[in-house]
Amino acid sequence: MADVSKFESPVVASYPPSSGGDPTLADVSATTKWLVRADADGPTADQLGAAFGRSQVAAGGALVLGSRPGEWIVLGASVQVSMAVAGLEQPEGLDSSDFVSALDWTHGRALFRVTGHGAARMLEKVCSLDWSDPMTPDGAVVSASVAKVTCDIARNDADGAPSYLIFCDRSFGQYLFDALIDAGDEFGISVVTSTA
Amino acid sequence: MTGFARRIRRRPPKYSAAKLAWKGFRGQSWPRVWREVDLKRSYDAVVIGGGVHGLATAYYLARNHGIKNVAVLDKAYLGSGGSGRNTAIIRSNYLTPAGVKFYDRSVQLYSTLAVDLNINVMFSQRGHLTLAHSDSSLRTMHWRAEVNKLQGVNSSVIGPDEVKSEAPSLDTSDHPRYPILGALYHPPGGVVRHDAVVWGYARAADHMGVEMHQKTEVTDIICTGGEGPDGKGAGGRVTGVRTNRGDISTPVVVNCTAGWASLISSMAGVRLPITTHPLQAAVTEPVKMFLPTVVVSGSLHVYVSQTDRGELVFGAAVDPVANYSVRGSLEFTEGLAGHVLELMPGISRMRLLRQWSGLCDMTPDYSPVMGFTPVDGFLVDVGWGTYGFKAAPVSGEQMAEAVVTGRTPKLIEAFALSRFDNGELVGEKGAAAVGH
Amino acid sequence: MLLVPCPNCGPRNSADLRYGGESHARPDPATASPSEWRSYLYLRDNPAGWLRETWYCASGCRRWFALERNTATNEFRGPPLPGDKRGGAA
Amino acid sequence: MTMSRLGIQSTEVIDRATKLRFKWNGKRFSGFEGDTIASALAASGEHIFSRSMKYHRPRGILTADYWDPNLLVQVGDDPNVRAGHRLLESSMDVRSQNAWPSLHRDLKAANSLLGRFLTAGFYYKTFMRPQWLWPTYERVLATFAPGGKIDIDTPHRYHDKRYSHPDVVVAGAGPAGIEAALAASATGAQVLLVEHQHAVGGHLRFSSGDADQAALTQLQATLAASDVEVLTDSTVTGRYEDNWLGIVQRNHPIAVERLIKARAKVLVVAPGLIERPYVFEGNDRPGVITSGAARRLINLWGVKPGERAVVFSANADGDAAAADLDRAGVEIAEIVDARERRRISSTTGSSRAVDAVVVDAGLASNQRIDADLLVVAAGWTAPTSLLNMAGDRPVYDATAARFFPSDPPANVLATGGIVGDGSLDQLRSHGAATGRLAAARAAAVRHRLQAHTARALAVDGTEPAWAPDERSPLGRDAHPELYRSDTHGMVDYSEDVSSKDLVAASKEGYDSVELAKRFTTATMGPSQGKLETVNTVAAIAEARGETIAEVGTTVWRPPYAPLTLGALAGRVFEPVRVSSIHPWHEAKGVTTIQAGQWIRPDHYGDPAAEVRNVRENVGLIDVTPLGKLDLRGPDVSKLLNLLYVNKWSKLAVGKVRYGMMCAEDGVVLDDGVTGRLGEDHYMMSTTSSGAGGVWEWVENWLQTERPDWRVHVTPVTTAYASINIAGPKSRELVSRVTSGVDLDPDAFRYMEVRGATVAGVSGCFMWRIGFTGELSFELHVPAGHGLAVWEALMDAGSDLGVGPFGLEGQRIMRLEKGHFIVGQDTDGLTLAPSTGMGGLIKLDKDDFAGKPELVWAADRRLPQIVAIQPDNPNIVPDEACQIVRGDSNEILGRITSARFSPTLGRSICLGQVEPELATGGTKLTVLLTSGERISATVIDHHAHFDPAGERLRG
Repeated sequence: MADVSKFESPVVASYPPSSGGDPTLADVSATTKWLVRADADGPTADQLGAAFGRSQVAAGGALVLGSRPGEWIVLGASVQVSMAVAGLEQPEGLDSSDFVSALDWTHGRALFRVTGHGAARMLEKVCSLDWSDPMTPDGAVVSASVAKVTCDIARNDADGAPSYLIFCDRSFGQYLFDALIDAGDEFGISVVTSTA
Repeated sequence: MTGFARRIRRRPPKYSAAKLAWKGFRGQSWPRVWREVDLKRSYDAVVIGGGVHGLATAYYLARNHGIKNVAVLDKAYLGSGGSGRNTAIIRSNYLTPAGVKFYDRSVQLYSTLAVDLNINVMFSQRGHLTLAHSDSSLRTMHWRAEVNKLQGVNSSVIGPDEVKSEAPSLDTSDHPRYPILGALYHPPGGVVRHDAVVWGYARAADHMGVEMHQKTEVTDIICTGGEGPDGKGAGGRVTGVRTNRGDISTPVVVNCTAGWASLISSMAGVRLPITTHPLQAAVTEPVKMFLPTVVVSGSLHVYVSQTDRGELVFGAAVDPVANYSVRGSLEFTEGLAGHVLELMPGISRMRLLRQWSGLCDMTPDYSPVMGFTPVDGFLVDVGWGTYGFKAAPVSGEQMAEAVVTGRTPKLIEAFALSRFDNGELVGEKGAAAVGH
Repeated sequence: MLLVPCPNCGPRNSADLRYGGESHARPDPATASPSEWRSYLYLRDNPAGWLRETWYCASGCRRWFALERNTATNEFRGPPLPGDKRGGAA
Repeated sequence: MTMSRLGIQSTEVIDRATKLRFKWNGKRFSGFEGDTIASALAASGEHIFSRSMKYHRPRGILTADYWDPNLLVQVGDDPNVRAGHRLLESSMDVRSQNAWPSLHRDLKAANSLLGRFLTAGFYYKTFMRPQWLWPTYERVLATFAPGGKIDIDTPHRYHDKRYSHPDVVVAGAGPAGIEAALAASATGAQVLLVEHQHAVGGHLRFSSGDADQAALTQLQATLAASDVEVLTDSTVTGRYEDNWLGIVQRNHPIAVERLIKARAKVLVVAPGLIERPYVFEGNDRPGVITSGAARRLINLWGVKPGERAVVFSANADGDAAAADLDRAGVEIAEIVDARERRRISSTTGSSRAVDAVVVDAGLASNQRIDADLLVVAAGWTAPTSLLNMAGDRPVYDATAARFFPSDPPANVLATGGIVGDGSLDQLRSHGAATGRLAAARAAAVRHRLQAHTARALAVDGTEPAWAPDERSPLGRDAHPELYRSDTHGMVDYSEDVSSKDLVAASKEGYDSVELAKRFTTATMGPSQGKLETVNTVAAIAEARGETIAEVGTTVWRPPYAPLTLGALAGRVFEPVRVSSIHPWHEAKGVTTIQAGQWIRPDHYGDPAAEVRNVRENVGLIDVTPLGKLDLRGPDVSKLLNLLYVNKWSKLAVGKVRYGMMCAEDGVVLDDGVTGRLGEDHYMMSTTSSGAGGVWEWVENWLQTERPDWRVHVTPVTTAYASINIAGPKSRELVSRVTSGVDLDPDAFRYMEVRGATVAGVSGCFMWRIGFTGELSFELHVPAGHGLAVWEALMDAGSDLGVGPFGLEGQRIMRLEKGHFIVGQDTDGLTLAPSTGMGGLIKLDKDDFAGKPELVWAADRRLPQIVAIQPDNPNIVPDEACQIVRGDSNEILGRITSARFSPTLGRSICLGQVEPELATGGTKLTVLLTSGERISATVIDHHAHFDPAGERLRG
């Protein structure tokens, strides 16, 4: 039988261990992620709270990202995500005015976290968006091309330092991870282990 | 009326080395390459567009059919559109038999053009390589080669080693991303000096009496009897054109424009299957010759050749967004440089000197629209996408024949406007993308 | 690099979007004549001026929308019209 | 002319304590840190730097800066390096270009004797006959190509790129540009100041005046203390749509060059002015230099430009040059003041040096003055390139003798010499006013961007009004119009085009600027017309008897300054993707194939053996790239009915169906199976290459044609690792690792789908389909466990002979089964009925994509896809071989797929043929690539093997 306790990350190359620095890059692909779809202005939208382009922490601690109009990514520890999505997809939901669906997206998306005061300068090398505070403040959520791979990106500052969660299709994971390391090289990037 | 004196023609001097030496020795100047004359009120035929297609059409009307009372109208100067902005690649290794036969005739005409027009058009048949980076593109190259051979066109698929010997600067190693698996090799393909072709046709047509009118913009096409407003549209016929210099009556109007084909045709009430997109090109500073052939990569959307002056001339695919602006973009040069360095990593220190763009009229099947329209006397030679220059001589020859005979010549039957009404498109789409 | 005013995301680089071209209404497939259908498939107004066209915000919100652009100057004029199917010259 | 190093100058930028040794044409030279290549050579007494393009005349310093057309040299493997700009480095290997065999003995200089015959465009008029000799002529002409050499083994070193979103970009760090940057920055705007030269200061740098030097020091200090980001040795190379700027940074610490792509809210153009050469006989003789060159040589690098000078001055800069020359110990033979209507007529001397200057020919004051140096201050060219790129059409002002901007867009402002004249204080205050205006407008743009961008911080209040332009304009000083003297001379130094050539071209009918440029190639060379354009326009205007304003100007196209392909390419991003099982494949030494962005197993050494193992035992193939769309909602079956040609309304839960998709023109777009996983839950599969396109296609239909339908579409291609388990022993293998599914053939039938737990991994689903024609189970496993499940299957099936197979094995097996591949066996014109699956098309449906064309296609003679077997079983035609009529060249079809079948021991094909050849038993002639014609037979079914499909239903 397969070892199902172990989540296989798309990042399979090994990197020299590091205790940190600025910026840091962490592979947090194993984080539980769900994708929720509902009417952009229905009751489910109200319940999830995060408007398109913004994020919000749900009651159980999961992070809810307003990734597209009528579309949310919910992430966190498995139990946190379960709490946040529980009850959203009622069977009767399909007959109500709000048409809702939710699916486990954990295996579909690689997830990386870039943290540090140099993180924005590093992202400027791989993404055309404006990372300045007014345009991309803490809590911002956006989709864009990063090193030519379409990604969802959420700014989620940690310990006073700018921090960005970057999601991409799982199969691009290794490529994107390496592209981020290359972009961060001039700033002294280090690869760290952490949870989302 | 300054034109009167100028209209008296004498036989202009032929171009030759001896004449060049004599005039140089005597310090004499050359006569005008084409006359400046007043616009008449009536012509046997009016050609709209003073690019290489319009000039060739007028030239062959006069030379092959004796129709000399012809005016070529251009809103700017001769060759100001695509004719002066293209990368001047000539080839006939197309995919469909109809395409191959047509372009092969063009290559034949080009190969004697310098003598026919008495101007050195510098047709350099240096060979043309279309690189294949994947099994599927290699399969398309084979397809083209096989069809080409059956039409008598010199074309074959060669392997990486032969590619390397034709163009040593190409990286034929076991490249990580876009390996060169082979190429379609077309020895008669090459490049020509585009301006010389324009001037040569204009000068030769002028010698036969055709009039070239620059800065003459057509503002309307006058029709009668058509189903649309003002007698335009299907069932009608052309009686003249209106210009910024006055009205002209004529029974025949040939639309030889590129970039403006939809607008000119709409003046006659004819809608076309055309979307206009800019096509960009760029040139580097000169370096000593190192690239002996024309190199094209469809997958990487780039084509490149080195001029006799030592510059590399690049082109790519048309811009994705429909546009009448010819300003050029940074992303074009970025993509171009990335792709060309993928093919030739050794030229990273060459400097891009200038970029420009021209307008291309794209059709759904990557083939032109030629011949008659539902409006009698209104003919089109349009929809030339990115391949108009290489087709100019044969297009002029065939359009002239269509004007004179009133019938569609066999060589251009496949390109009729009616194909879009009956759904019989040309199969060049299969080899589409970048095919210079 | 053109800035395209996505109605959801805001101004985005044109490279982030897919250009859908001149917008046009789909004829009723039950009644369309071959000529009408092929006109829908192939014929275009292609104006040098204001054009009603469609875009797909491929790297952003993944929504198709229509707007008007001047093909000679690349100006946009709004507001963007989601799902507008009236076609051609505007 | 003899140049030499002067004593220490107070303004100099060289560090005389740091000596740098380098080579020039193989000989040893030295210079100082801070020298350019040219200043170091000049200080060492060199005065010939290149040979001209056509006549191979010796050329010396002209402007001593980036734009000097005579100072292009080869540095190592770097061709066409601007020796007037590139800083000297230790051990540089510098060589002259365009001279053979050497700079000092150039045999091609013989061309200059033929000058009167080699008029502009001469090559159009000769070499036409005999035609067969043209290739030879061409090869000879090509040896005259100018420029340096490229070494094809030069590596593409590390180049970098980044994006930037500054409020204000200032192009040009002269006094006005610096003030603009400082003023904008003082308002809180984020400012990027870009300077082409190696240091900020513009013309103040080479001015010896005390006031200028004091101002420079003060500006530098203020700038250093400000928040302005300063880039030196960097150039704004282009201004594109919506103020998208290309900026190349040549002095980046970690990269050879870095391209910055900046979306500036406002661009300030402050490039200053470029000094224009003057056209007269002998104006390209070494020893004729611009006043700027003289001042740069003396004040920046301490180089004495000659011994005895004539100064031709039309302006204060000329006067300042005379003062600098005098101070540097150069004897001033004469100051010829253009403001007093005096003229330079010609220089005399050898081809290598000036020995005298003839002034005021034809006038009473006519004289010949012995001199080795002629310094010319004839006026200015406004480098309006960036404004041109923004759509501005500069207008000529005859009084000031130069062009001025007319009407740039509101987000592009200009300041400094390009817009007018004035004292240093006036220029500075115009710059500061421009900076404040730029910042105010940038604030409005920033407000609008923030207000319209979903993710941005909310902004308060209404958008600030667009600040009006209330700057008091700079004046325009009168300046003599000096273009050509009473003699003819060089207009374009890099192209060897003289004013005589331009007059001749104009007479010949090439009388518009564009035609004359094309005919003579004036302005087309490496200096891009920076020095030549206005003189070209003036020469044509003169020939036509018109004014410069009437002739107009030419459009300056990007880039502002040439930039390397390396900088433009930067780091090339080429994403590649792999499945989660990829590490296993690599460990097995797989041969991969690139399929779009995917890296996939092609085979593991012997594809034929892989095929045999599948046919006899069981094989596994990683089919993760297969497109998968998760479809949910009550209207999915309507959607499927609309997109596929076949019917979907009756597909039961647990069932799978094959579907073919057409575009609106009836051409086959994609195909694949779709399974119904639950009441309102379907999984659609697409071809690997079609996955992205089909997703967009589906979204387009849902969003624009059927917005009322309730369907949620989610691409889940890589959320699952997909494994096809194929072969007679596949059921046995699957049964060993699967729980929760009844695998009995009657319980789980062909074309059915089941959810399952496989190897302990829940959330899997599998369907019984197969491209190989064998009994097979296509298993979809949550991707984070894909590798584990694959390994579990390998372990569990070792006694069954399980082995992997790759894409090549699958291609062989699908061909044995006659399954077509969209895009290989079909092409851009293949309508659905041509596929041989016309029976699928349900024309009785109300509507589906492409339906009308398929209705009408029923009456058309369409080519057909058929299975073909060469009569000689050992000949495998190349794919794309043509099917012809007998011995003729008439094309009747083509082979689209061909392989040797290990199962059947013979060659098998698919092809497209004319409809009359499509019936089984028809004999075909196939033309091989070798030219040989072989006979082949159309077979009854698409399937070469197991046409009844008994194996896959097993």
